[in-house]
Amino acid sequence: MALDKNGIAKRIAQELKDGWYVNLGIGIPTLVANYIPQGIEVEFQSENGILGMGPFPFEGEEDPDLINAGKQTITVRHGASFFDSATSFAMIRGQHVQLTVLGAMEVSQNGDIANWKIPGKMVKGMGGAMDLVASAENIIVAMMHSNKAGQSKMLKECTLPLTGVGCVKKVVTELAVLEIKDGKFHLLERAPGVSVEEIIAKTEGEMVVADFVPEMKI
Amino acid sequence: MALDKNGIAKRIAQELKDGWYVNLGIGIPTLVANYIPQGIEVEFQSENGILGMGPFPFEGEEDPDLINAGKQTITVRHGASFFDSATSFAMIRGQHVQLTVLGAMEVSQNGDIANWKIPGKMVKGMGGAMDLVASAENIIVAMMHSNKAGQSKMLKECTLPLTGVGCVKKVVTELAVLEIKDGKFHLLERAPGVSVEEIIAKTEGEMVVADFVPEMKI
Amino acid sequence: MNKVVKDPQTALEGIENGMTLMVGGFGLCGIPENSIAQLVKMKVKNLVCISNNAGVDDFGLGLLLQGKQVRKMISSYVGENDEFERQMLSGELEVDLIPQGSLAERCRAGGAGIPAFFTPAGYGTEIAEGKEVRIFNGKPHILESALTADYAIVKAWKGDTEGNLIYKATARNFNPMMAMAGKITIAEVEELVEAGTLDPNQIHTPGIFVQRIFQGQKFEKRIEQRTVRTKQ
Amino acid sequence: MNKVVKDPQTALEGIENGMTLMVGGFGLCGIPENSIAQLVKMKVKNLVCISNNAGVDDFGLGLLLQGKQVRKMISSYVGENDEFERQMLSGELEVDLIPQGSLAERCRAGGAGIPAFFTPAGYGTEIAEGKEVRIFNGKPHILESALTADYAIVKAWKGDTEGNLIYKATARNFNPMMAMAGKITIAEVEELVEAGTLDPNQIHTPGIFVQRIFQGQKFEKRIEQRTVRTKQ
Repeated sequence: MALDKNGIAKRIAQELKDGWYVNLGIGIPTLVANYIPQGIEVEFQSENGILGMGPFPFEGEEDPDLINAGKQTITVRHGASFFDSATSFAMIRGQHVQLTVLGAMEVSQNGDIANWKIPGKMVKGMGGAMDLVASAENIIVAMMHSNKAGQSKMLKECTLPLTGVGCVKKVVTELAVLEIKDGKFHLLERAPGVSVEEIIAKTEGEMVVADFVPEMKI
Repeated sequence: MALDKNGIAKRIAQELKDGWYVNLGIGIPTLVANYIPQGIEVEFQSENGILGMGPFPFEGEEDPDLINAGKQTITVRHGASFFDSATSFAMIRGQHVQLTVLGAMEVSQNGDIANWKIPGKMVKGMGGAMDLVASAENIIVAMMHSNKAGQSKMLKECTLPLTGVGCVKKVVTELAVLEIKDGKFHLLERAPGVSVEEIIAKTEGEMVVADFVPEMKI
Repeated sequence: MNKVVKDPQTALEGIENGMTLMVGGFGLCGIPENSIAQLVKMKVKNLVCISNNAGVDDFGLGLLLQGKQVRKMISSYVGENDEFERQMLSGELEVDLIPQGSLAERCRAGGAGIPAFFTPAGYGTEIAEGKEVRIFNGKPHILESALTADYAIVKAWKGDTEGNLIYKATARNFNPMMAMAGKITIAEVEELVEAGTLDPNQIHTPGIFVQRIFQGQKFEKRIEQRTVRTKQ
Repeated sequence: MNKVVKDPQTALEGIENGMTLMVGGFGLCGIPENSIAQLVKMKVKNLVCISNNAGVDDFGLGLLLQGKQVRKMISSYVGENDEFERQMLSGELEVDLIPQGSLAERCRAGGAGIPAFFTPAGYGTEIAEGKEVRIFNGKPHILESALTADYAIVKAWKGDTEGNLIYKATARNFNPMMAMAGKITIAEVEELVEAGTLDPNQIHTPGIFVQRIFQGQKFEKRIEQRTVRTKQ
């Protein structure tokens, strides 16, 4: 059975390592914070200028001066710090953030990502996405395997304007975990009950499939 | 009569304008702070990371964590701020500091300055001088007109390794105030009792001298 | 060195049609509300606004868009604004989108006398079109140039009479770099104190970057995405 | 994310002969005294030290020079040190002199993922030899590259268990940029507190830049130029 958004987030959370600083994009990536494995400590960076983000505030305790990059009211944990946008992207560009998780409209088999612009539609801007994907050593894309029209988002080549080139290392969808290396998708895991055939059918790009593809452990 | 070091500093202090941020080099320039004209307020920046430097501390009140770029113990005035070296030179390079006063070994008629290195002698380094001279809109050199061997330091061309090119706007020596423009020294004022002839004799570079050269008012 | 002016009207004197303004803030967080209201009153037109976002329809820079005062926006993200979309699609409004980190760094560079720098952000995308590409450590980078503005308008939490500023939490965002990059920088603050009151060690923006400062009358501080959890 | 180590010995584990170290401080102000003492004990050799100054004969980095542990100094000003002069003139010690602002900016660039930037400092001087020159706004600039280090060793006033740092007065100087530019950054602090004790708004170096932190046993804080005035 395909995962829901929380399932995708849960699976991505398994990638977290103790001591990592992590930047979570808007949407599914944000949910990752809810599933930090026991026994490890990670710290969340938000590119508007905060390290050590905590959960949403209790009602009545919102502080308009304290938001995340999604403009949501948040809180801070012990040991948090605030800084300006230049310092924030110094952290990102300087590869001090160990993992970036973000959404995408398309990913190609050589790791290109498109997630900011659909020609002919209103363009809202790339925000920090281009800096994040160009800088992070370790990028995981969290997205659905296909778009609303049913077309694969896992492509030979992106058709939409790119956000970054050759930067995505891993993709987690409702169907599968895929690694990108040597210009191909590599199927690492499939969602519980999802068949390899379904994943192949829904993946337009070239994909390497081993004889045995384990089920995700969620 | 030629000025002494304090006289040079006093004359330079007359160039200060209300509201200016000023960086003073080591030596004669430091003395300028003692002669701020009445009725104006200036703020001193030291490139090791302080705005709003005050006088030396009273004995017993020295703070080893509070020094100027000459490594001297200092104090701060109301409204001071501390910052890191990158921010400090952002102020300098970004031309937020309105005036830089520094010493020199040689100045040329097109505004080149040499003040950091004598070939064959121990080189101590340029410190912040190259950033200061390359950045400041307004640079005044405070120095003696001749070196210890009696040779003019006001040259057609510098003979020593340069600190900066075409950057000096004004020179104040024990003998004269000179402006540099259009590739020549322009004699603006002479020290009280010093003759134009003496200044001409001690200036190797080309110098424009008006019919009447007023005496400095110290 | 007293930089205090009495009100936004005095603070914004000199801003004219066609000028380039940097405006601090991220979303509606840390925006100079009082100055924006004054810009609306002044009816200055044809502005080029450098700001990470463009506000919402009825708040923040959205108010300037409503009055058709902006000719061009230089931003990283401009959603949440219908009027913006209408003007952009009709061609009334020019929009230059810049990766957020490059925007921040370009403002800092403008203030720091760094005319250009290399960054990996945007390589291989349309952002890189026409820009020099150079490989460092095996990785392609593009050359980005500094941004400056005729006026930078920033918002701080506390400020003193010499223009020293302290921001609060994530309301800091773009304000410090923009303060550096304005030819004239105007700061509106929630609390204006005498010089000597703030700890010199805790200043975020040293007064050298600020030319005029005033205490805002009122701060609405609208929240864009109110998210809460319920007490168990 | 506890980064506390118990002593300088543990903090400096992994530093080996031939490595590049950044060492914070300006003159003797804000230098990591305890770590320098430990480097002396470790007898690591052939170090490349990036530090604005080289200490004095018997304190600061001068101690490493005494033990002939340094192969190369990258600094802006290296006076006040006889042993330094002797080693430099005899050719034992390589010295790379860099304008102070460029040194600071190159460290920041190294930490910020900016591989190179243009600056006017040094144009037309021997510093510019072999460097690309480009004119911006009618003014020539030279291209300078980022600096990084295997280890950066910084000194702060207060620090917490997550590595957040606050510096005191002008002891801040190069420490924040070097903290950014070290592959591994070690902070020694005068006062080490629990995470949550320091105000998140007042952190100078966010903990993300610091990998190890310890409280120094003792700080001599020697004054290089004691200047005083007398009470009237």
